[in-house]
Amino acid sequence: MKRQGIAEALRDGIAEEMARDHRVFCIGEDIGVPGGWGGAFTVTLGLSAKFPGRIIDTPIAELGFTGIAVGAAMMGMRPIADMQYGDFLFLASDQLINNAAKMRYMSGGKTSVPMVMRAPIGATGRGSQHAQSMERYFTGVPGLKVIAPSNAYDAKGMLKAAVRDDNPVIIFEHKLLYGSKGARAESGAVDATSDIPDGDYTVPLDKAAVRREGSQVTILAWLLMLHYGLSAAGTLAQQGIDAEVIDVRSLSPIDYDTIGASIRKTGRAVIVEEGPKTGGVSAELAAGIMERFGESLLAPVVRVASPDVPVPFSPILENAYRPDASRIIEAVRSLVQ
Amino acid sequence: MKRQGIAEALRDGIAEEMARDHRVFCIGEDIGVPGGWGGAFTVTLGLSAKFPGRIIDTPIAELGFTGIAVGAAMMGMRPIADMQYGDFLFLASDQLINNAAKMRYMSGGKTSVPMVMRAPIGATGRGSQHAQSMERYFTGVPGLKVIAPSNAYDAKGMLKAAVRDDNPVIIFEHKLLYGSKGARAESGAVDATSDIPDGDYTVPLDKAAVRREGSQVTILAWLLMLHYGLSAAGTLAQQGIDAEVIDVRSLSPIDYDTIGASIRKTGRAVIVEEGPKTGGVSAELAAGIMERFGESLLAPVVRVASPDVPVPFSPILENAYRPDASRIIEAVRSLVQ
Amino acid sequence: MAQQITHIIENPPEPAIPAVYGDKSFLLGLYERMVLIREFEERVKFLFLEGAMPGTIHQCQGQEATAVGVCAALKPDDYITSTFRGHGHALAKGLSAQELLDELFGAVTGCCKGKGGSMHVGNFEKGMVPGIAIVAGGIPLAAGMALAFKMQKTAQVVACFFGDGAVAEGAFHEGVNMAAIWNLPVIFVCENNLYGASTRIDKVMKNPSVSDRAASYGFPGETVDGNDVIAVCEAAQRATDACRNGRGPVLLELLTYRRTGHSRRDPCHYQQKDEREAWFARDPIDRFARRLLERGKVSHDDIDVIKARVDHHLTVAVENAKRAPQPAPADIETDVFA
Amino acid sequence: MAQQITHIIENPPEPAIPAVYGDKSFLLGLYERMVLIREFEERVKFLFLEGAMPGTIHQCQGQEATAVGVCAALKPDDYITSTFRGHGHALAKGLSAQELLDELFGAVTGCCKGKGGSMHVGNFEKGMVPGIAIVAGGIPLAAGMALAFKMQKTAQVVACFFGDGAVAEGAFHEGVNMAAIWNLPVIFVCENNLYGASTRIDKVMKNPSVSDRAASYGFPGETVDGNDVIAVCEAAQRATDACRNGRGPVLLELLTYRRTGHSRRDPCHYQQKDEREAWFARDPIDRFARRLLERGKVSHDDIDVIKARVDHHLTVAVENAKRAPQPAPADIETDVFA
Ligand SMILES: Cc1ncc(C[n+]2csc(CCOP(=O)(O)OP(=O)(O)O)c2C)c(N)n1
Ligand SMILES: Cc1ncc(C[n+]2csc(CCOP(=O)(O)OP(=O)(O)O)c2C)c(N)n1
Ligand SMILES: [Mg+2]
Ligand SMILES: [Mg+2]
Repeated sequence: MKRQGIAEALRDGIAEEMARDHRVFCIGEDIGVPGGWGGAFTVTLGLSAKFPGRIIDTPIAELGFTGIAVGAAMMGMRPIADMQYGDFLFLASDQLINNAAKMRYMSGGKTSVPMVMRAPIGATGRGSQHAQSMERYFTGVPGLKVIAPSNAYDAKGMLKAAVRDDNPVIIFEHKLLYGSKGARAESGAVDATSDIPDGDYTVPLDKAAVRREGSQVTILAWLLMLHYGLSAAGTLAQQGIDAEVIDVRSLSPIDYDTIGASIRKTGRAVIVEEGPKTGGVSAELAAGIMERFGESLLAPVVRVASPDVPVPFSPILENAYRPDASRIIEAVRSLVQ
Repeated sequence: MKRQGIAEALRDGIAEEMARDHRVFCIGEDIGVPGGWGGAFTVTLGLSAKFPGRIIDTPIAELGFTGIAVGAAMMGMRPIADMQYGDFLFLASDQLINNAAKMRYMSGGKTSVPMVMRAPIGATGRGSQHAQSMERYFTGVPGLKVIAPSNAYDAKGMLKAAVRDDNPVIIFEHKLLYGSKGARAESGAVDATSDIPDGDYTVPLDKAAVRREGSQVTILAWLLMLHYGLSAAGTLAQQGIDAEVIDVRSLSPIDYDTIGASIRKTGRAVIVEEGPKTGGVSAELAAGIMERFGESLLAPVVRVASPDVPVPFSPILENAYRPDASRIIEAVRSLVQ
Repeated sequence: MAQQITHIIENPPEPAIPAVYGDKSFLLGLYERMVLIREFEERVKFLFLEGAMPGTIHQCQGQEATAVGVCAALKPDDYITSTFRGHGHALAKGLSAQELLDELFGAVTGCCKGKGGSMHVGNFEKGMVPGIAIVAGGIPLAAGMALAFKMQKTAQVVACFFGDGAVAEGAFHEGVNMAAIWNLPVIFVCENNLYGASTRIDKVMKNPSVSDRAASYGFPGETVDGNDVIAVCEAAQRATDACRNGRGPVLLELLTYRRTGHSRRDPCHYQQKDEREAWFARDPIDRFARRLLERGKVSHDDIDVIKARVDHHLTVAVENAKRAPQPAPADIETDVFA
Repeated sequence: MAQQITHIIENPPEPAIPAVYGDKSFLLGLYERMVLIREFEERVKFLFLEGAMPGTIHQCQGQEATAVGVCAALKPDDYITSTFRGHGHALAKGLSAQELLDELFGAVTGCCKGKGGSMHVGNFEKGMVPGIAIVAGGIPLAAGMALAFKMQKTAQVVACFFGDGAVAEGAFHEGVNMAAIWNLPVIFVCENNLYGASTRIDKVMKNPSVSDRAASYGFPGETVDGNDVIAVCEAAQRATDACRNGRGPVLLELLTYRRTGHSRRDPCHYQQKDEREAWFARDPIDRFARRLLERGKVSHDDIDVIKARVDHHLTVAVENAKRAPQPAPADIETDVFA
């Protein structure tokens, strides 16, 4: 058992999978250069020395290296691709959506594309083009799985499960959750460390997790927003409001069983999402909840999200962009009262 | 006044805008080649002879020509870009979302990107990669407008309004609506002709249209599904169910005023969408309706959409993929009864 | 540009057949494969125009030598990637006319169970990835497959077919560059038929040589008469040898011509009459037949037997395909996830 | 590769200054602009490390001659596009240190009202598009701007700055190809500083010459000593002339070196010591100062005056920026739509 942050836990998870299965390799920009950083967020630091030839540094060519991962996966390899910033996924989405996600179907089930795409997201002082929440663009793409772990235990376990899964999986990581200490920690970073068991373990790709039990309202969130949701729930408890908090975690498919059990109990849902409100993953969650558990709802589902604007640079504006605990509290209070 | 299909009406609309404003030009693949087709669906046929040098045939390079349109728009031109099939938008979405949509914001309001992107969508016997409904990937992108006209009158009027708008606008066109007659008509094409006035007119980019008044349930749809929705409403009327049908038409922004007025009257909504159910535009519509008009809803909003699979080729499967009038009728009946 | 390419192909003397290809059955095999492709496409065209066949089609009449020549240099466990225009590649790589026709009719017995259709024919067991209908989308894919072969230390190679139009795509640029820097065993096969849809390549490339591009990425490229099946086969053989010896990739530019519309019902009005005629006179099948006959390799009877065999084979296949079992609507939900 | 580039830059004799550039105030202007960029970046680095400045930064110490040399050849109504590493380009194109610093502090008085930040500095009125932080994303954009100039029949040109790393991107390939086939007035300025982030270019290009690429697209390219501001200016002048005469585009590969980390807190351990030293010895500002002094153009006093003026200017600007008005949270909703 050891205490680790997400970056370290992912690093160990990748190393363990590479040691376990010689088909696993990593591909991306600046992930294995000697003297470099091990990717933009140190996740693959040191792995190129440990696994020579299996940490492949690419040119800056996202469409290309994603297609290469797809092709290698079809031929029996298990690539873990690294997108430096989630925003660049737009350059690669043709390969992800038109090829990786459809290949099995188009071939009549004759192949599979067991690849993992890792992509950091979140607004972190870098302006509009290194900041987007990209989950919405991949949730619901048939043939693709999408996960978004909020702590180190899940990050490692889900990454390992993703590597072992026979389908393409995108794992979204939040820049403010990689680690809250050390020279490369981001300002505003949140502690997402976990106790990591020594042995091998995986976390399923299709299960939400109840992080806090409560009876009056269900707060649904993932990545950074889960932490804010928990903090909001703590404050709300002091104010006499008992909130259940669910880490949605698996965005495609969505675990409506876990979510439904909670909604049936609380009758109220607040979904928290970083990213513009219109057309986000929360829209699917809200619609899906209403469809499935509409009769249990005591009030319309509420979405707390960013305004419908690009991500601004100025810290004042960025803070106004990203939902925070106080906005969650406000939404819950007006829903419950 | 003349009767025209969507392809003709768009062609006239483009020609009129080009005649009116010398800044307007068209750019795309195979749109102006002498002896060619005027784009994959004849929309620009004949225009290169009429407007020499202003119908620009590009190499097959979607990211590039989209970026070129963005750059030209910033410098005061009014490009109309042509994406042969909507599915290829994935190749261009970096330029559309990271540049076109954000440029004004990033610059602090100092520029605008008055470009139009035209893109045909819809499942039409071409298999998985020439078939997707792409609206979901652009609805809600801040800085971008998205429209989806279902008849020739709207297509022309909204195209013209889009050309005159100072923001980037994507116009989705449905392959089965371009024209239901003539050598190039698609199998399964639907009559979307309109009486087109002789003079200049525009149709606003942010207004839904009530296509059929009714009292018991609101059917919301756009493009091909609007036609199926109307046909379903006709049958339902014979069965004693009085459905209102709204052509959503403007997908970003969504006209919640028109929609809200209808929901307040009927208390029930069925949204019809071609494309996988999970994460579609219907999710936003359902969530948005619940949020705004939840107290008027007599029942949860229902979504009728395609299953969560890529588009299959086989006609039998393709027909099972695309929602049709009978599925809409079924959904409405079970909602109303 | 127009000049240059016309020049290359004008009145080439039909050379003797190299000794290594002296085996008559091998040569007739090449010939039969080309005839099969041509006749397959003609039947499909008819079925399509007749209204019997759903969807859309992109056909390859006139380009048979590129598919057959390249695939003749491949081993069964080598792979190809293809495009929206993949019928010829499929037949050349050993897919059966039956599994293709069944696919085109949307039947469950089709090579993709009817889920792929004309633009996505393929069969992994026979070394063909379903066609990628996104222009140039198969190029990074092929590089990735070659990367797998290299990491797995197999001797396999992948031949990646694409058109002249694909050269302008970013995916081409990114894919070939990575293949070059990592010396991957992939043969980039550009079927340069002078047109990308309706657009002639001189409109979209200022430097008209596709094979020249290879040098800018630091690997070898070669322009070959793509209507000479032997020349194609030889070039492909050299390329596969290079790849198997760790000297890949190679770019082959095969000059050829599309005798038919880009897709269904395209009357090809953008092709100039004289250009069409010049190229029609250089039909790869007629030329190869003449060469075989002139060089004394085969008799008219051999040719006739092949034609009859192919005809019969296809007649049966079409009949079967028309009656092949269609999927049930519920099949729509299968094959999404592994 | 390493060799080749080292060779090009080793011990170049500092040549006489061409007569056309003989004007002392012009030369001192170039010098002052370079010093301004260097000192600006040093202040920003300090402010950043001190924790006073939010966000992230990508700095250009060592690359001042490319920005200043190119922009000196441009007219005020010509445009540039830039990248995440845009401070130098901005100052070279005439943006004020004040509007930049204000932007970096997120103030409403910044050139982008605080909405852009370090990676997106720009000002349309001064001919600079906000930096495009998507590598190579500015290349098609610049081609489109040039297309507009051509269609509008203005004499404007656009200089498009990007790094060696951008050459591998599909956007480069697609953008330069269209500029080539349409003869657009755009100068593609590749600041080849040998690294894309931590990746040395010999790892990602097998043929190491960036300027060679131009030929494969059918237009002229040239490699220039990017640490010689005069050489850069001359090459840019030739290129703008070509563009204004309808003979664009032109690709300029400017060999230079980044003296600083890729972004904040990067210790640059991937740069070899001897390589760093060799390039540090060829610092563009030191070299130009030496050349000006040796060739008798200017005095030590001139140099000192400039240093003092720049220092003072920046001290004031930093003080102002620290007190510049911050946006109100409600400003978040403005500037989305026109
Ligand atoms: C990314 C993309 N853009 C455009 C198309 C539409 N399209 C299909 S085939 C084609 C022309 C392809 O030309 P080429 O690569 O030369 O192949 P050929 O048709 O000559 O075999 C085009 C533009 C496409 N399928 N994919
Ligand atoms: C499309 C894209 N991929 C990756 C990145 C991350 N990234 C930022 S700068 C950079 C290196 C760029 O190198 P180069 O083009 O040589 O410019 P330089 O940093 O040397 O100025 C990378 C990989 C990015 N911003 N955009
Ligand atoms: Mg072609
Ligand atoms: Mg660089």
